[in-house]
Amino acid sequence: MSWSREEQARRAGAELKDGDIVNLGIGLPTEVANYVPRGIQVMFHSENGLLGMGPFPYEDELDPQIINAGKQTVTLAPGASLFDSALSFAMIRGGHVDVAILGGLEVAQNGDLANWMIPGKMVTGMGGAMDLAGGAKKTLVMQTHTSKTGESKLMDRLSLPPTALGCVNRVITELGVFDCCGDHFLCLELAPGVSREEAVARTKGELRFAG
Amino acid sequence: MSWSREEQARRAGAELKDGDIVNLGIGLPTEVANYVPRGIQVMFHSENGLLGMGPFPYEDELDPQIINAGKQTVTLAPGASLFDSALSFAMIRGGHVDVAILGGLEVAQNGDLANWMIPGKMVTGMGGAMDLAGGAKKTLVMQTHTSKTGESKLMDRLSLPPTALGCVNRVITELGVFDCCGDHFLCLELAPGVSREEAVARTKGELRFAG
Amino acid sequence: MKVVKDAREALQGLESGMSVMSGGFGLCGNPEQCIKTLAESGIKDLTIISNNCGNQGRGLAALLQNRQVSKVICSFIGGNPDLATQYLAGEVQVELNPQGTLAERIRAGGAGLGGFFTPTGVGTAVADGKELREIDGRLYLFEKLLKADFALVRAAVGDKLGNLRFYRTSRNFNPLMAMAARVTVAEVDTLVEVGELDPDDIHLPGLFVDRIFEASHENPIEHRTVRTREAR
Amino acid sequence: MKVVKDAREALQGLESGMSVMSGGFGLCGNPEQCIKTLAESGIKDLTIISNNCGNQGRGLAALLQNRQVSKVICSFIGGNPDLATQYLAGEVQVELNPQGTLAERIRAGGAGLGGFFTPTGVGTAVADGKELREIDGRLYLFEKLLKADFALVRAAVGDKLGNLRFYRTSRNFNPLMAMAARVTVAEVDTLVEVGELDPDDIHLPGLFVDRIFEASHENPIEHRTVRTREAR
Repeated sequence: MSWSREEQARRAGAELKDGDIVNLGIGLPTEVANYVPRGIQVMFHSENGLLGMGPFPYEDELDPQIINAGKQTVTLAPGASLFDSALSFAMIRGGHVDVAILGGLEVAQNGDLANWMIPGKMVTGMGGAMDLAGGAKKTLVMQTHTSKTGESKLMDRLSLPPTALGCVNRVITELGVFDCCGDHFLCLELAPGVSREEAVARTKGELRFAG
Repeated sequence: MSWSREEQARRAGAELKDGDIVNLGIGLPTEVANYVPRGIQVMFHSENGLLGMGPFPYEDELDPQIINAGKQTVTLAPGASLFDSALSFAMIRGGHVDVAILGGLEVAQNGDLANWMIPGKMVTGMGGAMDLAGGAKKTLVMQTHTSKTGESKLMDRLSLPPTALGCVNRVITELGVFDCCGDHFLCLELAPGVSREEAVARTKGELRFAG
Repeated sequence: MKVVKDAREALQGLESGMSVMSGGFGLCGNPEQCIKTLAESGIKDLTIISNNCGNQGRGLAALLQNRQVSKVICSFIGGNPDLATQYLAGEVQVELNPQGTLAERIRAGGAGLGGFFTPTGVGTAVADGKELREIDGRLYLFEKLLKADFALVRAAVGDKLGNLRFYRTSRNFNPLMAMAARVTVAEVDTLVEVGELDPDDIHLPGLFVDRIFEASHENPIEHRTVRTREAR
Repeated sequence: MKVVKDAREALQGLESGMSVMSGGFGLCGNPEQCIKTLAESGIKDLTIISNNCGNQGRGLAALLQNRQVSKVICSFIGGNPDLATQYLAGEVQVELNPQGTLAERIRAGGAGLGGFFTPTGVGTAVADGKELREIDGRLYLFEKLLKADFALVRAAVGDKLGNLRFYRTSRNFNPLMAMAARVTVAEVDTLVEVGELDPDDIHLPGLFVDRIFEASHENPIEHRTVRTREAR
């Protein structure tokens, strides 16, 4: 047993605090918007120049000029504001975004993140990933614990080109929640039915357990 | 005979072209606003964050929150816009202001300008003077040709601390109009009744004459 | 006067070999008429500076399809098969910048700054060959200004002095690029008389705009994502 | 919640020895209530970052008169006898910056940049001890970011999330300083509910504002210049 993508997103949502400014990466992180805990309010930042991103529009609200950084049509939440790309990244780089939740290809125990390229394979460009990973007050990564071929994506050190160094605070995989502590990962929580042995076996970095 | 302050301002106004973005320094340069040649339109930029400065307000238009860089109450001309100080100086530094007309203490024939301090005497700070002198596409200086004690203010080289180097294109004094040409001043025009000999005598730099 | 008839007139002087900034994020907020006119022009060997250089075969991708582009300075080429193919084939040079660095380099160009130190990219491939400097205990990279011969921008409303207002997320890179070019062309949904815009609500003062014209825009959608009322 | 009762509550945590940015150009667009409250507080040894540090004995000059200020970072001290006197007597340290450099250093602080290269000040006293660099054939000076413990800003309208709108030339340094401090306090003429401001017309997004309160403002005039209808 391990967490489903939905459960992973719900667990990431539990990291959010009232009043947080949150940037969600493309893919799984986007789902976290559906799991903001009841009773708290957060503002979603989209790096293409929008603070206060709302949910997808109803058909009759559709506006081609309101999109998120994934180029999906979205809406404006109450209190939203629009601005240019320089101010948008001033927010990110300047530490005004509280939490960035990003997808990952690899995370190292020292907090290094790789999520923008696989040499010889994936050519997409970094977009806003390097700014976001390094700029947010807290960077959370959501990824699978291992690759399709079973190799660990929680590493002692990165094998892929880094996106930003020492930036990741916490990783949420289908197996559990892990903090980057420099010379080891600290497991804070395991998904139901996941054993410590399994987590250790599937982690290439050093894994320790809280408590 | 030489030009009055009014005539100096009128002569400076004749330098303006239709569509010019113009920044006027404090003091005599401010007067140039009254002598924009008929048939042309210019926009006045004020570095405290206003493009499209209009004339002083009528009593019933007075608004304490519409001021120029000299902290005088002004009005907004049609098509005016307001912005923050960083964008205002982006305009200046980025070469988007066509003409700056500034007061001067000394101008050197290589275009160096001194207008912000006299050691041991005047302590005011440079304000926007250094940005303006160096940033505008064309910098015009209006000043008296000599000091109260009769010493030339058009120099072979500055004796006062510079505001910006090599920035002045043209100087308008009560004696005439002079271009900064590197190793000499070039006199383009003399005020009525001013002789070449007088201009040469009152100029410390090398003075040549056009035509 | 700044007002011109159409994109053809607005692009006078744009020649092969020049650098061109184009506003827009993906296909949102693109100067559609200028791009279309460029695509029909036969002008080639262009350096395009744009966040994405079109997408899904549309927008600036038309210039790629026509082999009018020799270099692209951008942050993202995902979802752009034309660019990816020509890049991998070595037919187009691509300079990738982190998106915030790209925005800031353009702003620096427009603001008369020579460059700046940013923490973004330290320790990554982006840092190769760039100066690294510690300032107040943090590591930064030096990045240089970026300017262009032409900037093509798109706005919602403009007046005859070139004052612009943008709509929603169509703003993105448009105001920055307008500051950083020798000649800035703005195409607007609606052209109004001077004085119709509130001076406090002008997003980009007109001194940055050299030529302006009114044009209709298709506003294509890249990813049409909606929800249904039932799912509420 | 960001909304606080008054300036006293808004300035909680502001202590002697801290650095404080204050918006305003001369007396225009000053955070009047915050300044007044600071002047009554007994807090001292402040570093004030402000274009003018008050004028004509008013605004931030009150803090100078109370001997609460040990250092001023500004661009202009003309028309400010309190500052000039204390500066010449060696009682207050003054760091003069060209106005555009001051604005840009504050923006850099807020934008997470370490510093930048500007042409302003090359060859002048401002360049003393600073790195000079030629970039694309032009000479530039290195200038460093500037940040503060508190930023005190004043806006015309704000909502309860801290989104701000400024009025006319009261904008000046206010939005920049709001970005560059650990704690940003905004005092606004009118506080409105979230949703009342058009998202395209928010001058400063609320994420930069930590505390906000409504206050009345005197808006003193420094140089009252008017013309008469007859003179038209």
